[in-house]
Amino acid sequence: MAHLHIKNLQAGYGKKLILDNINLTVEQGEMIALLGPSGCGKTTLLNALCGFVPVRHGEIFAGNRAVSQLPAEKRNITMVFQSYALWPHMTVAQNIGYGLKVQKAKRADIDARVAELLRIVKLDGLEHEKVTALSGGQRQRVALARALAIRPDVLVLDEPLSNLDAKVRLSVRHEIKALQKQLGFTSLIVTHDQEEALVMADRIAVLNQGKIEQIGTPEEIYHHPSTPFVADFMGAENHIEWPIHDDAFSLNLSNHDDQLDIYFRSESAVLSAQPKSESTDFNAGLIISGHVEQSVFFGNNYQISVRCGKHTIQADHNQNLPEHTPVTLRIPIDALHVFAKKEKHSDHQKTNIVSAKSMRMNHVC
Amino acid sequence: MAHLHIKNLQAGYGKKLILDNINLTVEQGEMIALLGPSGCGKTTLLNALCGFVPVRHGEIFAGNRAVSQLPAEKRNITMVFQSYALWPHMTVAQNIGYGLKVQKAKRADIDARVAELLRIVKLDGLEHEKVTALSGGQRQRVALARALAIRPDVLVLDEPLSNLDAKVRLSVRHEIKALQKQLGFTSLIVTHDQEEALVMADRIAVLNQGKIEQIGTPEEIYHHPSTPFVADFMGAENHIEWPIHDDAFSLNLSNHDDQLDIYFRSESAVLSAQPKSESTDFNAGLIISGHVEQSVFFGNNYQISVRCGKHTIQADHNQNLPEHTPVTLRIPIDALHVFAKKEKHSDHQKTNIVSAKSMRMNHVC
Amino acid sequence: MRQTTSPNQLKNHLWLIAPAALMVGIFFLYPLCFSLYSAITLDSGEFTLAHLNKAFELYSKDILFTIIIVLISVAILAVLSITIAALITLSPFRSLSKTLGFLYRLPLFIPFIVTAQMMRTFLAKNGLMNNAFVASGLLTPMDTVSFLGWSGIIITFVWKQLAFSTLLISGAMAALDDSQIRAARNLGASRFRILFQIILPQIVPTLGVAMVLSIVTMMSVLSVPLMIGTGSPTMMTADMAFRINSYGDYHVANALGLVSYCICAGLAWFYLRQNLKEKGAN
Amino acid sequence: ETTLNVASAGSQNMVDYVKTYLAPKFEATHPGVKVNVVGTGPGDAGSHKIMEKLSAQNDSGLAKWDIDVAVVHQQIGGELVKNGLLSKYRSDINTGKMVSRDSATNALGIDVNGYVMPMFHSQTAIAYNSDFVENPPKSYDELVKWTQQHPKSFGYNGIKNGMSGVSFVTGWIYAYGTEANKLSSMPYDKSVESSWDNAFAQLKEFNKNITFTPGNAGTLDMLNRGEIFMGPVWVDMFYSWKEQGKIPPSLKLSLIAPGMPGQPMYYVTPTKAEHPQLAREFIELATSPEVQADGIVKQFNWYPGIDANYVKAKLDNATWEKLFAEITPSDLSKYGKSFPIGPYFDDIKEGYERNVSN
Amino acid sequence: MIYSLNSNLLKTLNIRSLRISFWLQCVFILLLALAIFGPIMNLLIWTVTESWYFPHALPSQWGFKYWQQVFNPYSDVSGSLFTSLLIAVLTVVVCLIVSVPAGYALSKRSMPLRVFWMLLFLIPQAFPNLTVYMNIARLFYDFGLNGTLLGVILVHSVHGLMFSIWISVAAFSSTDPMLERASRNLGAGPFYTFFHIVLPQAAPGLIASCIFVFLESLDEFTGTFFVGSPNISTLPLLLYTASMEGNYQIASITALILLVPSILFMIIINKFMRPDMLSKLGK
Ligand SMILES: Nc1ncnc2c1ncn2[C@@H]1O[C@H](COP(=O)(O)OP(=O)(O)OP(=O)(O)O)[C@@H](O)[C@H]1O
Ligand SMILES: Nc1ncnc2c1ncn2[C@@H]1O[C@H](COP(=O)(O)OP(=O)(O)OP(=O)(O)O)[C@@H](O)[C@H]1O
Ligand SMILES: [Mg+2]
Ligand SMILES: [Mg+2]
Repeated sequence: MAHLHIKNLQAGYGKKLILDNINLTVEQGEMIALLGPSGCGKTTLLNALCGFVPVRHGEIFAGNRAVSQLPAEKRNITMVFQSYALWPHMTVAQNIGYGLKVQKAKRADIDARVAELLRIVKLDGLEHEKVTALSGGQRQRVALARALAIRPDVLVLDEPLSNLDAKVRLSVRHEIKALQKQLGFTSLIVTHDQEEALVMADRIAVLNQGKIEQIGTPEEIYHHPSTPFVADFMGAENHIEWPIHDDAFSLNLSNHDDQLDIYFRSESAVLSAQPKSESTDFNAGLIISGHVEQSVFFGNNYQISVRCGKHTIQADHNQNLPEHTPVTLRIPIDALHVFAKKEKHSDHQKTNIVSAKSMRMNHVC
Repeated sequence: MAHLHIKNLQAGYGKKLILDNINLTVEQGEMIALLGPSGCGKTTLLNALCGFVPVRHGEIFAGNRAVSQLPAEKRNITMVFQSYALWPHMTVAQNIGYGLKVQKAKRADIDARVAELLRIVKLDGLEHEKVTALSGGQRQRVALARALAIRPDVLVLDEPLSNLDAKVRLSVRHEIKALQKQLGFTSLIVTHDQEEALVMADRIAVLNQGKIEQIGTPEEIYHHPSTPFVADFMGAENHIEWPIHDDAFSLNLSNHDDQLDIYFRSESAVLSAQPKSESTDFNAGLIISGHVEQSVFFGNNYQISVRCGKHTIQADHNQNLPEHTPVTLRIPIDALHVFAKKEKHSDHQKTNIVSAKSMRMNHVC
Repeated sequence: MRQTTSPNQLKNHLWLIAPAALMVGIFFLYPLCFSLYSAITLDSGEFTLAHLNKAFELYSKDILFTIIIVLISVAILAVLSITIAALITLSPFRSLSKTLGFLYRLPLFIPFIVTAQMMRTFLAKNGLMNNAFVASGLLTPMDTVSFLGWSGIIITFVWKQLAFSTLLISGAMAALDDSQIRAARNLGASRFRILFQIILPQIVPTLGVAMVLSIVTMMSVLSVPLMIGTGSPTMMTADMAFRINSYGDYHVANALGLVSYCICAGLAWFYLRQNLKEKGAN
Repeated sequence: ETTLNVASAGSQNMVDYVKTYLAPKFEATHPGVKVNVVGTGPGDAGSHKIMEKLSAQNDSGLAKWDIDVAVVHQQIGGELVKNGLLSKYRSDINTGKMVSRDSATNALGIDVNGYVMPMFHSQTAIAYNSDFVENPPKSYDELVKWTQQHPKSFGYNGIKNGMSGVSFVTGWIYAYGTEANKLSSMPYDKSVESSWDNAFAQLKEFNKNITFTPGNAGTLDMLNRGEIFMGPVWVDMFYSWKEQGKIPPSLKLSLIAPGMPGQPMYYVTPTKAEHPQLAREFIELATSPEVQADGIVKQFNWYPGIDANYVKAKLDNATWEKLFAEITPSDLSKYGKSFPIGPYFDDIKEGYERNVSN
Repeated sequence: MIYSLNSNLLKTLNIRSLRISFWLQCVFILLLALAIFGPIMNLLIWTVTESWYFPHALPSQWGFKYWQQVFNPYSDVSGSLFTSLLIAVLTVVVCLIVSVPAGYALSKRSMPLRVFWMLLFLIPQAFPNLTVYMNIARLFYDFGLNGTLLGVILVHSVHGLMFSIWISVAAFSSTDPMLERASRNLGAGPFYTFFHIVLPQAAPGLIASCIFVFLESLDEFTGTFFVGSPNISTLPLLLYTASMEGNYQIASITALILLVPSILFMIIINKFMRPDMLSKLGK
C-alpha cells in the first residue's frame, strides 16, 4: 500500500483533451471519491492512472515510483471495472488467483490467498462456480477480491455500484468500506452518486469538465461548496439569481448590491403555512413567500413545490399541504450557498459574505 | 385512454411459472408503480401485458377489449423499454413517427404529431438527429415520445429511469409525471427504486416472487406495510425478532408474549446521548440502549450505527457522535411495523397489536 | 433478453428454413445419394465393400497424406491467423495494426485456381521467389529448392485461407469486451499471457468454425493438388479425378469421396462435440 | 439461326484452332449457322467431361443432345463407342476413306471403326535442353544411365497428372516388360501383368533420381525454367509452345527406343446430336486435306490425322520438312507406338499405383 | 529528484522494450506483405511476359501479345466476364433470398434442431463434389435446367449457401431483439417489422455474406461446366483451361480480369466488412 500522487496530469483521446491539469494526492490508506456528472472524465482519469489512456503531460507517482510511462501491466495500480470485466471462462477462484498466477506465485500460496480473499468478501464455498452463474452483487465482490489479491499499491474503483440494484448496492457499499478500513488500502472510487461519495469517502474530489472543482471532506463539500457547480451537484437544487425585483423575496445579507448566485437545498428551507411576517427572523438569510404548487409524498416527508413569482422552489415539509396554500420559506443564512455572479464562465468566486467557515476550504494540493 | 384490468393472470417461461394469480386494476388516467426486487417478475408482467410472454391463464382487459389472446401488434398497450430500444438506423423523427407510419397515417399528420410530441418532450430541433447521437436522457424522452405518439390505451414503462444518471433521472422523473398529468394516460411504471415509486405513482403495487404483496397509495405502503417483506423493501432496514432476552431492549406493547418481527426505519429512531432512563416515554414503543459503532456523514444528517448486543441498529442523527458513546434509541409506537412471527414462509399476519390504522389497508382487488 | 416462443412461431421458423433446406436437399443431397450409393454397390446393385477396400488398398497413403497436409495447413493457419488477429487487437501501435488489417484481407479476393496458378510459378525452383532470393544474394542458384509438392500445397492453402480464418478470428477477438483485456493487464499480465489465458479460451468456438470451414474447403479443392502437387503421394481429390478420368471408375472415386466426407464430418463432429460440451457447462 | 455446338477437349490451342480457324471457315460456307465452341479442359479430364455430359443426357433420355461435334482423346473415344453414345458416320463423309492409321479403327483395343475421324496425331517424346545435354539418350537404357549421372535433372509427371507421364511409363513397360505389339492388340491375357514386377521395381528405383513435375505443361515449364533438363512431352504441345516462344529454341526432341506411345484426337458426333448433318459436314471440312495441311500442319506443326500423303500434296516442301525436323520419319515409324489395349493399360496404371507409388 | 531519476531510467528501459516489439512487429508485417504480394507480383509479371526462359531471372521479352490474344474477337473474354458477373450477382441474389429467412429463423436460439440445420448447409461444401456434379447434371437434364443460366445459378447457390447462411445467422443473432419488440409493440406486424427494423439492422452482415457467395461463385468452374456448358461459358472455365495446360500468360491475364470485379466488389463493400459483423459465428 502506498500513497498516490498525481501531478499536473493531462490526458485525452486523439486531439481531444479530456483531463487538464489534475492535481490530487491520495494518502496512504485513504479513500477518495471522484464525483462528477457523466462525461466529465472520471473514467478517463482512472484509465490514465492504470495506463489505458496515455498521459500527455504531468506525472503519476504510486508510492515512490513514477508510473506514468510504465505499461499498464507494470503499474501495480489495480482497477475494479464498472462492468466487472470478469473472465467468463474461469471459475471464481481462477479469476481471483489470476494476478498471482501472473506473478508466478506458488500454487499453494495462490490457493491460500484465494481462500483468504473469499472469506473476506464472504464468498466461501463459491470458489468453483463459473462467474457466469453468480448474481450481480456476487460478481462485484469477485471483481473486488481479484483486484485485492495482488495487494496493489493503489486500488481504483470505477462506479463499482452502479450496476447493482438498490438493496444490493447498499450492502456492497458497506462491504467495500469495511474492507477498506480492515485492509487499509489506498483507493480512489468513482461515482456519480453523491450519497455514495458522502458515505464512503474520506475525502471527495468533485470533477467537472476535466478539472477538479473542489476537494475536501464530505462535510466540507456538502456544506461549503466552493463553486456553484459543486453546490448544484451536491443537491442544492434551488437556484435563484440575485437581485430579483420581486417583493416575494427578501435577502438578508450584509451587502446585496452585488450580482449573486444563490443555491440552497430543499431540506434547509423551513416552510411555514402562515404568510410572511415582517419580523426579521433569527438567522433567516432568505425569506420567500409563495403558494404551494405541488406536494409529493417522499417517504419521511413531503416535497413541496412552492411557486414564487417566476421561480419554483422545492422545500421539504413534514406534512402534506393542499395546492395554493400560501406559505413562507425561510432559509437560514448558513444554509445559503452564495456566489458572486459568474461573469466569465470558468471563474467563480465565492463571495466573502458568507461566514469565515468557507475560508477553511481550499484545494488540497 | 382506457383503464387496464388484469384478472388472475398467470405467466411464465417454459415450465417455470413466474407470475401467479395477479389481479390489478389501473383506473383511467391513473399511474400505478410496480415495485419489487430484481427478478420478482416485473418485466415479465409488462411483457405479458404487451404480448411478448404468453398468458397461461387469466385475462387482460384494456378498456373493454380482452387482449390476452391478441398478437402484440393488436393490443394498443405501448411500452417504454428499459433499454429504450430505439432504432439506430432512424432519426429521432422517424423513430417517433414509426407507429403512425405503421397505421398508414398521412405524411402531414405524422409530421404534425411528431412536432407536437417533440415539443411536449422538449426535444424540438433534434428531429433530424440520429438517435445514436443523443445522450441518455434525450434517448429516454424519444422512447417516451415514440410510445405516446400513437395515443395508446395504456402506457407501460419498464424502469424508464434506471439507466440515467442521478441528476438526469430527477428531471426525467418530473417530466414523465408532468406529461402523465397533462395527457392523462393510464399507465403502469416498473421500478425497483422505492423513492421513484413514492414520488411518481398514484398507487403502488409491491411485487415479490411473482405475487402482489400489497397495493395501496404511497402513504399506505410507506407507513403501513402489510407484510415484513414490504416493510423491509420500503426501507425499514432495522429488523429485530422479539422476544430478545437482553436488557438493552424494552418493548412497550399491549401484549408481548407473542413471537414478533419488528421493523423500523433509521429515520424514525430518536437518538439521545444520555443513557436510558426508566421513565416510560410518551409513545416510545421500543427503547434500545447501546453504543455508537460508526457514524457516517449522510448529507443532511449522520447515520449512526448503534451496537446493541448482537444487533446493529441504524439511526439518523443530526450530529456526529464519537465511537463508543453510549446512546439510547426510542422508536415511537406508530413507527414500528410489527408482524406476528412468520411460521410458514408464505403466510405473514400482521398482528392486531398495532393500532387500528393498519386495518384500513387491505389488498385492493 | 432471451426469446420466447409459442408453437405458432416454431412453425413459422420451419417454414422460413424450408426454401434453403429444399434447395440443398434437391440440388445436392439427392444427387449426393447416388454418389454414396455408388460407393457401396456393384454395377449390378449389390452391396459391397470392395470399392472402399480398393480405395484403402491403393490410396491409404494418399488418405494419410491428405489428412496430414490438411492438419498441418490448419495448424499453421490457426497459428498465423491467431497471431495476426492478436496483433490487430493487442498491438499498441495503431498504425501497424491498421496496415495489417488491410493486408491480410487481400487473398480473400483471389480465387483458389488463381492462387494455385500464381503459386505454381512463384514457388518453383526457378520461380520468382527463389530468383528474388538469388538476386538479393541470400541464396546461390545451386541452393534453391522447389516448393512444388507437399510444401507448396500447404503454402497455397495457408495463403488462400488465411484471410478467411483471420477475418473470423479477429472478429471474435474484436467482440470480446475490451475491459476484460484491460483487467488482465491491470493485474500485470503480459500481452502473451493475455492472448493465451484470456482471449484464446474465449474464442475457441469461432476458431473451431474457422478451422472446420477451412478444412472442408481444403479437402475439396482439386486445382491445388493438380497444379502444385507433384508425384506421389497426392491429395485425395487428385486421386478421385484420376480414378474417373483414367479408369472411368466412379465406384472407387465415390468411395474416396465417402472417406473424405467422413474425415470432414469427423473433424466437424469433434468441433461440435466440444462446442456442445461448453454450451452444456454454461 | 442454327447453332452447331462443338465441344473440344485438349489444350486451349486446339480450342482456339476450332474456334478461330475452323469455325469461320465453316460458317462461311454455311450461312445461318453459328458454330459455338467450348473447351472442356486439357487432358483426359476434358474428354471425360464430354463423356459424362453425354451419358447424363443419355440417362435422362433426352431426344436431342447439346453437343453436335466433340473432339476427344483416344481412350474416351473408345469408351464413348462402347457405351453407344456415338453415331457411325465415317462412311457418310468424303474424307472418311483418307484415314490410314490403325488408330482410326482401334482405340486401345476397342473397335471404333466408322465412329471416329482423327483430328491429328500426337506423339510423346523426350524433350531436352540442347544447351546442357549434348548427347541425348537414344533409348530407355541410356536414359536410365543418364539420370544416374545427372540426378534430378530428368523430370516427368507421374501418372496422375497427365498423359505424358503415363506415356513414359507405358514406354517403360514396353522396354522392360512386354513389347508394344503384344500389348496393343487383342486378346487380353491377365497373366501378362505378373511379369512386370521387375520393370516396376526398376522404375521405382529410377524414380529416386528424377524430379516430379506438375502435369504435362509442368514438365515443359520446368524445362523452360531450367529446373530439369529432360522430360517426356507431347510433341504437339512442344511445338505449340515453341511456336509461341514460351520455350527456348534450345529445347529439342528425341524419340527413344524401344518406343513411346502416341495417340490421335478424334472428331466424333454423338448419337443424338441435334444437327447430325451439319456435324458431318463440319467434320468433313475439318479433315479435308486442305484444312489438315493448312491448319494442323502449317499452323501448329502437328502430325496430320488423315493419311500424310493427302496432306503432303497440299504443302510446300519446307513446311513438310519442318514437321520432321526433330524426329525423323523413320524414328517416328520405328518408335512411334500405340497405347496398349484398355485392360493392359489399366494394368499398367494400377501396377504403377500399387508397386511404384505406393 | 529521486522521482525524476527513477522515471528517466524507467522511461528509457520501457521505450527500448517497446521499440523492440515495434520492430519485431514491423518485420512480421513486412514478411507478411512479401508473402502476400510476392505471388501477386508474380501474377502481374506473367501478364506482360512474352517469353521467360531459363536462366533469366525476369522475362526475357515483355509485351502485350497475350492481351491481344485474350481479347481477340473469338475468345469472347468480355462475354464470359459478363456471364460470370451475371451469374455471380444472381447467385448472390438467390442466396440472399433463401438465406435471409433461414438465417433469421436459425438465429433464434429456440429453433429446434438448430445444429442439425447448420450442419445441413455445410454439406455442399464438405463433400468433394466432383462426383456429385455428374449426378446433378443428370438431374438437371431431367428438369431441363442444363445449359440454362438458372441451372448454373442454382448449382452455385447451393455451393454458396454455407457462407450465406452461416454468416447471416451471425448477422441476425447480433441484432437486438428488443428493437423487434418495440416495433410490434407499436402495432407493426411481423413482416412490416422484419423489413423496417430487423433487416436494416442485419444489413451489414448480410452484405458481408454476399462477398463470400460472390467470390465462391467466381471461383467455381466444375459445376458450371457440368451444368452450364456448352451454352454457358464463364471466365473461371477459361481460366481453368488455360491454367491447367500451363498457359500462364492467358491464365494470369484472365485471373487479373477476374480480380477486377472482386476488387470492385470489395471496395464497394469494404465498409460493411467490419470483422465484428462475423463475431457471432459459432456462438
Ligand atoms: N475512447 C474515447 N475516444 C474519444 N473520446 C472518448 C473516449 N472515451 C471517452 N471519451 C470522451 O471523453 C469524455 C470523458 O469520458 P469518461 O468516460 O471519462 O467520462 P465519465 O466521467 O467516466 O462519465 P460516466 O459517468 O458517463 O462514465 C467524454 O466526453 C467522452 O465522450
Ligand atoms: N426468457 C426467460 N426465460 C426463462 N426465465 C426467464 C426469462 N426472462 C426472465 N426469466 C426469469 O423470470 C424471473 C423474473 O424475471 P423478470 O425479468 O420479470 O424480473 P424483473 O422483476 O423485471 O427483474 P429486474 O428488476 O432485474 O429487471 C427471473 O427469475 C428470471 O430469471
Ligand atoms: Mg465512466
Ligand atoms: Mg426487468
